[in-house]
Amino acid sequence: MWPKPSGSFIGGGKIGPQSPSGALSPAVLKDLLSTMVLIRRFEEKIIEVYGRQDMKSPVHLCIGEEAVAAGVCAHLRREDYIFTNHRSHGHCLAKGMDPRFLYAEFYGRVTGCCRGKGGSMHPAAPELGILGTSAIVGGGLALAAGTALAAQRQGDGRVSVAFFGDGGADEGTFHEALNFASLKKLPVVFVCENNFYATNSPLSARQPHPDIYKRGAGYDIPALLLDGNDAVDIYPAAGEAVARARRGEGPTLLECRTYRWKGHVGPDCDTEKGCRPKEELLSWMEKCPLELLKTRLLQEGIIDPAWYDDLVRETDRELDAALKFAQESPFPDPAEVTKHVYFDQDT
Amino acid sequence: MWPKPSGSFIGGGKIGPQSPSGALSPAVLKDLLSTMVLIRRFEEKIIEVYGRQDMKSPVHLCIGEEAVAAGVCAHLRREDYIFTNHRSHGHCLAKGMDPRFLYAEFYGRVTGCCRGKGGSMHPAAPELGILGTSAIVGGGLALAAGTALAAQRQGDGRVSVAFFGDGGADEGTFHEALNFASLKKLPVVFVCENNFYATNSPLSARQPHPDIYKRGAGYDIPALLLDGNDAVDIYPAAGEAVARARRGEGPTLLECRTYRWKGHVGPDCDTEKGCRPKEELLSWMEKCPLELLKTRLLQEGIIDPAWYDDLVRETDRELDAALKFAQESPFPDPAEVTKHVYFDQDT
Amino acid sequence: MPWTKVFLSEEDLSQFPAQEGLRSLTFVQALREAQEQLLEQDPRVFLLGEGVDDPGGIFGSTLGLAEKFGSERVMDIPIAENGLTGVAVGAAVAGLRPIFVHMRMDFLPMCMDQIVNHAAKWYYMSGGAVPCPLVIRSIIGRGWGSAAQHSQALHALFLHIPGLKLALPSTPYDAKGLLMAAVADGNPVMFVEHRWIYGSVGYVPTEPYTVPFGQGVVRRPGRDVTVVALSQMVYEAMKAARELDAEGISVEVIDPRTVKPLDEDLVCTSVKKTGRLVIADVACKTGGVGGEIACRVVERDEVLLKAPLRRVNFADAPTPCSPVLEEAYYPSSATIKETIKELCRKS
Amino acid sequence: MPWTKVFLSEEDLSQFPAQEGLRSLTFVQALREAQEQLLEQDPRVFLLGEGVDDPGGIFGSTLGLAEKFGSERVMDIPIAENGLTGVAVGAAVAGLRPIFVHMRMDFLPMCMDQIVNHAAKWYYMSGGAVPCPLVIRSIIGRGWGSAAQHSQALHALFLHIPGLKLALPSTPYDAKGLLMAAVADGNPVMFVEHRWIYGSVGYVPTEPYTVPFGQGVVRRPGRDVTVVALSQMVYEAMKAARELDAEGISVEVIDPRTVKPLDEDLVCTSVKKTGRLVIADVACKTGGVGGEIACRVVERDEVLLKAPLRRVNFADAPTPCSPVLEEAYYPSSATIKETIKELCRKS
Ligand SMILES: Cc1ncc(C[n+]2csc(CCOP(=O)(O)OP(=O)(O)O)c2C)c(N)n1
Ligand SMILES: Cc1ncc(C[n+]2csc(CCOP(=O)(O)OP(=O)(O)O)c2C)c(N)n1
Ligand SMILES: [Mg+2]
Ligand SMILES: [Mg+2]
Repeated sequence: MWPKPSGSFIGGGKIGPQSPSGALSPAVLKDLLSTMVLIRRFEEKIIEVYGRQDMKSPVHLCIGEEAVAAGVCAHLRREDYIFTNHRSHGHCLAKGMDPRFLYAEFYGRVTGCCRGKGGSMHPAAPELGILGTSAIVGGGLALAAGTALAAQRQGDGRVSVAFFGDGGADEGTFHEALNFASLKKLPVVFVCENNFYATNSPLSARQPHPDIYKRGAGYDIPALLLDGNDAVDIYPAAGEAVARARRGEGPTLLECRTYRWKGHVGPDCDTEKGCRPKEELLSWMEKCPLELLKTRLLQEGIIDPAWYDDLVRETDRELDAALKFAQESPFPDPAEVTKHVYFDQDT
Repeated sequence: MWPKPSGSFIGGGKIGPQSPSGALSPAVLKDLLSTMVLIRRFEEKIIEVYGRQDMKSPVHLCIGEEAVAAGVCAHLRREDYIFTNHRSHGHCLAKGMDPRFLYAEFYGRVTGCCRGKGGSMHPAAPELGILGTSAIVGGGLALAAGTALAAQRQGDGRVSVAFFGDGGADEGTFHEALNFASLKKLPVVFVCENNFYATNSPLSARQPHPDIYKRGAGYDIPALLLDGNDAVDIYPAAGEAVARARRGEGPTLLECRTYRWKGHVGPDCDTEKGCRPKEELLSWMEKCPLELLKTRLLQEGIIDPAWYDDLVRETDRELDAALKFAQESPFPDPAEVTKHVYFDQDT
Repeated sequence: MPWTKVFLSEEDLSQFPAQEGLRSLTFVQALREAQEQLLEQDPRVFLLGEGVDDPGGIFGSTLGLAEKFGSERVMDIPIAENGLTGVAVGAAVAGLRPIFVHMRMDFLPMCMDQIVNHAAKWYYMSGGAVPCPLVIRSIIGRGWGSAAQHSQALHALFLHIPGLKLALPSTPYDAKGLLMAAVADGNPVMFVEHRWIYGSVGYVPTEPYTVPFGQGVVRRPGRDVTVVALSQMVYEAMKAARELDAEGISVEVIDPRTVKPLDEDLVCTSVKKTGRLVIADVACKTGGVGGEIACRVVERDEVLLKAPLRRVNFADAPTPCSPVLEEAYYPSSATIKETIKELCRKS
Repeated sequence: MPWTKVFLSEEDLSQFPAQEGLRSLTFVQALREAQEQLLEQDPRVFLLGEGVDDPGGIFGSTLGLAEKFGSERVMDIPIAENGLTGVAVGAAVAGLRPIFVHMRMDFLPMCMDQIVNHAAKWYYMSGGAVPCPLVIRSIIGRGWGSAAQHSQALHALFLHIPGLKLALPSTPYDAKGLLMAAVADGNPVMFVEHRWIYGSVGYVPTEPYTVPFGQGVVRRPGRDVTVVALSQMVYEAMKAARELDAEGISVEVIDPRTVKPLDEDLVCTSVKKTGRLVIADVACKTGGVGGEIACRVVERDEVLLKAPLRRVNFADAPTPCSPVLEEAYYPSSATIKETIKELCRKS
C-alpha cells in the first residue's frame, strides 16, 4: 500500500487556503458531529437487524467514512443536487433524508423512498435534490454534470455534488465528466471517497499511483487532497468548492482519503476472509472520524460528555422509531411490479 | 482558437532532451522525406480519381499531417504493432504497406488488404503488425494497450503504437487505456495527432484547454508536446518513446500538433463550406511538413533538386502502377458477403 | 387522409389531388421544423450532439438551428458518447428535455450504459418519483461504403430494454409528429431515422402536432399478403406492392411507426385477413425486431398464419464496404417482391 | 447418457445408477476446472476481470486460480469495462486467448462498443485476416434484492450482433464442455452463467473435453408439449414436466445450450411431434431470444404449431428490489406448469 493519506494541501489549481479548525463555529462543529453520529448509528442498527434476514437488500455500509458526507453536505441547500452511489446511506442522511423512508426502502416496503423498487442502492428524494441513485460505478459523475448543466441553464444557483469512490475514478466517465464540467465551467463538485479499495481490489492493482486528485490538473480543475476522516479538514475545503461552484467558477475535485470498516457489502468485517490486512483496518480505526471530532470538541469545551450522551440517546430514539415504522409498513401490492416502467402523463 | 502550436518541450515526466536536427543522419532524413512524399502523392492521386465516383469508400485524407506517421513509424520494426484510425493512409504506408493493396481495398476489390470488406477505414496487414483498424473514435487506444500486454506476456520485444486524434482524447477510453498502460508499464506509445478539429468541431468546443499532453502527468506517463509538422522534431522524441517502451519502461504520450488540409472526409477543401477559417488553413499550409523538410535537406546539401525530382517520379511510377493494379482487379464474389462472419478452424 | 399516404416520388406527390392549405416537405425538413418548433415553444428543450451546429447540420436535420437558438440550446459536444448521455440524463431528470443527436446509430454502443442502466430504469428505480424525458435521435442507412462501423441499425437492442420506447418514422408527416410526441412523452425514446428517406416528400402541417405512439398505419390495403415494413422498408414494400398489383397479388402494407409500443391489433387484424406475413426491417435478421412482431401474431389464441412467416432483412453479417458486397447485403423492393411471390406460390 | 441428464437434486443424482468412473461436480466446480485445465494446457489463455483473484473468486468459479497461475494469468483489473475489453480484444487479435469475467451481466452495457463494434466485427472487417478469440463470461441471476442494475440478463442483445456466438449452459457437464469449446472456437463468444444453478450437480469427466456449439439436447422426451428452456429455466421446466406427468401431460424439454448457433432442427422436430411450443427464458420477454426461436419454427414451410405460442419470461420491467415484487417478477416451474396446462386446455 501507499503511505498513509496526509491532509496535506496540494492542488491542481488555486483555491483559498484551508481554514484552521478553530475557525469553525461551535454550532457547525456540533452539527457535523450530530450528522456523523446519525450516520454511524443508522448503520449500526442495520447490523443489529440484518441477521434476521428480513432486510432483503444488499447494504454497503460507510462506517468509518462518515466525515466526508457530513463535511460536504453541511454546505448544501435543500434544493442542491447530490448523486451518491451504491454506498449511499451517509450521503442521503447528511443531505437530510428521513431515516424512516430509507429503512422502509431497505425492507422493501411501499413506504420506502422508492416504494420498495430501488432498495439500498438506488435511494431517491427529489424534494431534497436526490433525484435518484446509480449503483453503476462512475455512473453518477456524468449525471451530476448534467444536473449542473440544468442549473446553469436555469440560473437557479443550485450546486451539484457527485460522490464516487476510487473505483469510480477508474472509469472513463470520470474523464468524460471532468472534461465536460471544466469545459462548461459547471457548478459541480466531484467528491472522491478514496478508501483504497473497490470491493476487494486494492487501488494499487487498478491505478499507477494513489493520487487521484492529481488528475484534476489535466482538466484545469482545482483539486485537493483531504483527510477524509477529519471533518475539520473537509468542511472548509468543501465550503470553498461549493462556493466556487455557486459563484460560477466551475468544478472542483476533492479527494478524501478514508477507509471502510466493514466488508464491501453486508454487515460483517472482511479481514477474516482475507480481503484486507487486519492491521490496516486497525490503524484506520484508530483514527475514527467520530472519535476524532468528538475528542476535539470535548477538549475545546464545545461539548461535554452529557451533551454527547444525549445526542446518541436522541438519535437512537429517532432511529428505533424509524426502524419500527419500516418494519410495520406494508409491502407493495405485487401488481406494482409492472408499474412505473413508463411515465404516464395522465396519471 | 488557441495560440499556434509550438514545438516547445514540456513534459509530464522526464525524457531525454530532443536531438537537434543536425543529429539525424542524412539516410534517416532522406527516408523521412521519402515516406512523406509517398503519403502525399498517394493521397493526391486519390483526389485525382475520386471524382470518377468509382472509388466507393469514404476517404479521410491526412495531407498536411504526414510528418507524424513518418517520424514515428521510422522507429518501428516490421513486427511492431500499430493501430491507426479512420485517417489511416499515412500510418499504413509509413509502416510499410503496399499501396496496391490499399488502393484495391478502397476500390472494393478482392485483391484489397481486406478483400474489399473493410475499405479505407479498416485496413489490415497482420504481417506488418497492422492487425486491423477501428474507425471508432478512441477505439485504438485500448487495443494498442492489449497488443502491448500480449507483447509483454510473450516477451517478444514488440512495441505497440496507437495513433489517435484530439477527438480520440475526448473519449473515456483515453483515460482507461492510459491508466492501464501506466499501471502495467506496457510497451506502448500513444501518439495524439492534435489537428484541433474533430470533423468540424474545434478542440475549443470539446476540451477546456489545448494541452492534451498535460493529461499524461495524471497517469505518471511522460508526455511531450511536439511540432507535428516537423519530422525533425518528432523523430528523436518518437525514437526515445519507442526505446523506453522496448526497454520495458512503460508508455509515453506524444502530442503532435498539426493540421489537416482537406475536409474531414473526401477530397475537397472544407473552408469554402465554412467549416474552418481560410486564414487558419493558409497559415498552416505555409508550414507544410514536406516543404519544411525538403528545404532543410536542400539547404544542408543532403539532397539536391534532382534527387527530389527523381524521388517524386519514382513514387508516382509506383503509385500509378498500384492504381492500375487496383482498378483492374476483380471484385469479390457477391457470395463473400456472408463469408468471414465467423472464423472457422477447419478452413 | 393525405397524412397517412406514402409518396414514392415527386410526381407521385403532384398526382395526388392537392387539397387546400396542404404543404409538402421533405422528411429532413420535417425533422428540422419539429425541432425548431420544440425549441421555440419549450425553453426546457435543447439539442446536443457531435456536430449539431456544423455546416452540414446532421445531414440537414439541424441546419440553422444553432444560429437561431444559440450554442447553449443547440450544443456541440465532446466525442464522449457515454459521458454526454449521462449529462443528458442528468439534465432530463432535473427537468430539461434534451434531444441527443447521433449522426450514426453505430455510436450508441458507446453509451449503452447510460441508456440501458440509467435512462431506461430511472423512473422505475425511483419508484415513479423521477421520470427521464430524454429523446435520442440516431440515424441509420449507409453512405458510400461506410462499412461495418458506420452503417448499423441496432434498434432491436433497445426493444429488449424495459423503460425505453422506440420509434421509426417513414414519412415526413410522421417524422415531425412522432418527434414532437417523443419529446412530449416524458420517457426515454429511441428515435431512429433512415438517411435514404431524408429526401422523401409528403404533406406536413405547418403548426405543431403529435402522432400518437402505438398507432400503426395501413399504408396500402390488400387481400393476399401482409407486409409489416419499418422505416425505409415502407417505401420498398410500397414499390413491391404496386408492381405485384399488376401480377394480381394484392399486398397490404402496414407501417407500425413505433415498435414499442407496438400496434399489435393492427398487425393481427391484417394477418387474420391475409393469412400471410412478411416482416421487412432495416437491420440484420437474427435477434431482430421481426421476432417480436411474429410472436405477437402466433401468440394469439386464434391461428392467424396460414403460410410460413418470412422476414426480409440485411444479411446476417457486419456491413461490407465493397459496392458489390453492399449490393448483396441490402434488401430492396425486388427482395420483398420475390419473397411475396414465393409465399403465394407456396400456399 | 449421464452427460445429458439434468439432476434436480443430490438425491436425484444418487438415485441415478452410478457408472464406473463417473464423477459428479457442481456447476461452479466444473467452470473452475475448465478454466484450470485451459490455463494449464494453453499458455495463451488468461483470465481477466474485476475480482477474479479475490477471496470470493467470482462466486467460487475462479477460486485459487490466481494463487496457482499468478496474477498475470489471472488478472484483477481496473473498473473500466470498455477499456479493458479493448485490451482483451487487442490481446486476442495478437494471439492470446483472454477469458473476460464479469460478476454481473449488467456491466456489459459498459463495454458494448468493444464487443459490438470491435470484437464481433474484427474478423469480417479484416477480410478474414485476423480472428478475435475472446470469451466473455458473464453471470446472471439476482442475489438478495439486487434490483435493476445488478440482476439483468441481456443475452438477447448479443444474439442480434453478427460475429458473436452465444452459449447458456445449464448442467455442470455443459458448463465445462461449452467453456472449453468457447475458448477453442476462435470467435468472440458470450458465455452466460446463471448463479442459481452454480450449485447444481452432475457428472463431469476429469479430462478436458468440449461440447459442440449448435447441438441442443432433449433433456426429457415428451409427446404433448415442447418446452425450449434456457439456462436455469431448464431446471424449472424439468420440475414442471415431472409434476405434469402425474396429471397425464407429457412434456418434452429441450435445452439448446447455445442460442447462436441454434439447433433449429432439434426444436422443429420436437414441435412437429407435439404441435405446442413454450419458450422459457431467463430474461425479459419483449425483444428477447424467444422471438428468434419462434421465428425459426414458423418460418418452416411445413406448419408445425398447432396451438398458440407461449413465452415464459421475467416481467417486462426493470428488476425490483422488494422481495414481494421479486416474487412477482420471476417465473418458476409453477409458471411453466400453468402455461402448459392453459395451452393443453386450449387445443
Ligand atoms: C460498471 C460497474 N462495474 C462493476 C460494478 C460492481 N461494483 C459495485 S461497487 C464496486 C466497487 C466500487 O468501488 P469504489 O468506487 O471505490 O467505491 P467503494 O465501494 O469503495 O465505496 C464494484 C466493482 C458496478 N456496480 N458497476
Ligand atoms: C465513437 C465515435 N463517435 C463518433 C464518430 C464519428 N467520427 C468519425 S471521425 C470523427 C472525428 C475524429 O476526430 P479526431 O479524433 O480529432 O481525428 P481527426 O479526424 O481529426 O484526424 C468523428 C466524430 C466515430 N467514428 N466514433
Ligand atoms: Mg473504494
Ligand atoms: Mg482531430
